[in-house]
Amino acid sequence: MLIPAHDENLNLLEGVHGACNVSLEAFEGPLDLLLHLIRKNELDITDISIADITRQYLDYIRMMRELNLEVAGDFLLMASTLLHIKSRMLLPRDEPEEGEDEGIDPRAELVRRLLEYQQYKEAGMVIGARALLGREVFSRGTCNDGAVCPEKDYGTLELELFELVGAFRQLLARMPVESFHEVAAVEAFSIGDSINEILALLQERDLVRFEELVCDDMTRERVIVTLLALLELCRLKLVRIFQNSDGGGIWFVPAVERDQLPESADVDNNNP
Amino acid sequence: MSLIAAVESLLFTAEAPLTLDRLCDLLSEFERDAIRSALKELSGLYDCRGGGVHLVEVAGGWQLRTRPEVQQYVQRHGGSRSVKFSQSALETLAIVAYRQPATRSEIEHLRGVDCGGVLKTLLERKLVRILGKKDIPGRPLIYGTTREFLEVFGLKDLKGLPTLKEIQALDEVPYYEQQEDLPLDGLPAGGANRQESLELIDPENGR
Amino acid sequence: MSLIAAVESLLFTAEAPLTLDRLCDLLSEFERDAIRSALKELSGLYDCRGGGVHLVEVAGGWQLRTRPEVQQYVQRHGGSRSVKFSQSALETLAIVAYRQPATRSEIEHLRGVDCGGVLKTLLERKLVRILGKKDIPGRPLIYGTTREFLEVFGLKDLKGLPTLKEIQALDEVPYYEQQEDLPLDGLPAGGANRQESLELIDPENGR
Repeated sequence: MLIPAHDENLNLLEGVHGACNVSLEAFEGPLDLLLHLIRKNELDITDISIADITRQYLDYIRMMRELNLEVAGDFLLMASTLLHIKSRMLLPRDEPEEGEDEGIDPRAELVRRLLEYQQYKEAGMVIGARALLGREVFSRGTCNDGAVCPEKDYGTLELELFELVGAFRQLLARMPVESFHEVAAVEAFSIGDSINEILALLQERDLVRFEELVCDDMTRERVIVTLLALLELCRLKLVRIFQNSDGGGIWFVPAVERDQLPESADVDNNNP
Repeated sequence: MSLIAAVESLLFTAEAPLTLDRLCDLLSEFERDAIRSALKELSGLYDCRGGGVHLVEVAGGWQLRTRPEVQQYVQRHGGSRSVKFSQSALETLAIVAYRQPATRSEIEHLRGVDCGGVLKTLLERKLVRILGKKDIPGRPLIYGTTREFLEVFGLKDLKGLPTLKEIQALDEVPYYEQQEDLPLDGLPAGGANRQESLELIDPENGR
Repeated sequence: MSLIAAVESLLFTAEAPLTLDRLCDLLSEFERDAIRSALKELSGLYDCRGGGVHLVEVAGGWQLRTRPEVQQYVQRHGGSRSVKFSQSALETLAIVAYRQPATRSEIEHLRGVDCGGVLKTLLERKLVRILGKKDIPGRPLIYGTTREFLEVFGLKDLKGLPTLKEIQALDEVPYYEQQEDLPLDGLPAGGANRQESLELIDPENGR
């Protein structure tokens, strides 16, 4: 146990320690922490012992400080509220009640807030336990094998193969004859080439899937070159690679602003 | 081609739930009643086949969705990636849902902590939207829930939310058994019912 | 929950066709044969119900799609959904499909006009992708078609593209009877078959 035992609340603190992983963030706020303490002590929320609860609350805050954890201002504000209520509880009630509503219990406002908070906390749990879209139930076309791709939505393409073919035929009809005699050669693809290719792609998009770079019809050598190129870009800290799950798709994004990416020939500079 | 097939194809290709109104628009050559029965019949077809998909009524419309029972399979395909809710998001969302229109300071007072970050996230996720400004000094923004909120939480409308009273009564029941829309008597959402919701949390009505 | 329901939910939520391999991965507790039969059975269920949706084998995998018969209804979803393709986009796509790998200047030479904008659109729509750079002075980018391209056109692979000869043969028959993948003798796509493809579009072999 790291924490020196302050007092009889050691057990309580141990409980908190174990259950909450020693973090104030385990509580949604001071009200949440108070509810926890009230439950631990099996107190009636409408009739809490302010002295006990205040002491335990302050112990908890102290423990967090000793663990060098930052204590948010909200927690400190509640601490002062508790101390204020405690001091008012110690004072004799001003006037013996004359049937007036003046003799208000100093705890009333806190109790009201606790009850109110408890309701919404529970409401949050109830709605969070529903079968949520995207968590338990799914609509159509919401899964892909990589990350969710933040691409523009162009709607469903309604294209018939026939239209494509038709377009090509029209083209053929007015095609310059000699244009078909140049033969493309794509062999001897170097790591440098591959780096240029990736940079060019990153000029157009912020998120690229590794699979897009390597396609089925590529040679083994070409795939390896592509991978080496990607690793080199990583080493140069120009891209970041990530994977969403084991065996999931590999994605990479630019690690620098686009205009800081080294120039690579873009679509518009390629006129011979 | 049958009307059912037409309705099914529209639902299948829709990105969001389709309302009956929208379906009637799209299928203007058919009677509203016929479309309504087609929906019911289609829903029945999916139910009695017991496949991985069914037709649900949500956010004022109809949508084809996977059944909760097949969730584990879909999640393997990366389906669970997007949606996760922290306790603070759920609490904040609950407050907005039940108390809308709600200002940030009301929410923060209820939760006892700063809620700027969580509100921003909920706005970005389109679960919460800005309804306008409250007519009090400082004119703070007021927030409410969105259509997406209903869609994500599988609610027909805001009345589908269990009342806070009902939630209190649930204390002993495990939460996850409460999937159905609960019957409603007095929705504490929206200005008109505001007093009721305050009454609920009056200490004298508390336990 | 039955295997069929699991398979259906995966197909329903998948953005792209699922191959049998992928399904076997996702449903690793089931036998490959069982998954194959589930696919067949599911396909049968959709077929005999005759609704607006069916299960088709496409792009090397399986996908739920609306039936062609309900196309007119699906199209009513509105302009934002059924995107009309411009003639220049179609021509450019056709050149990339039949001549890949193709450089921009090759495409522009064929079309006789600047194609930068249209190429950019095709890249954005993921119908075309950059394959690399051509090893000639200036090192221009070379383009090819994508998996999405196959999906849009309902092709299992590039071999499913009709050859020009076949296209010309279409002149004699009603086009709509030619929706199936055509048998292929001489694939006009990919480096290895480049010579063949050049022959195919050699004007002397033309009409």
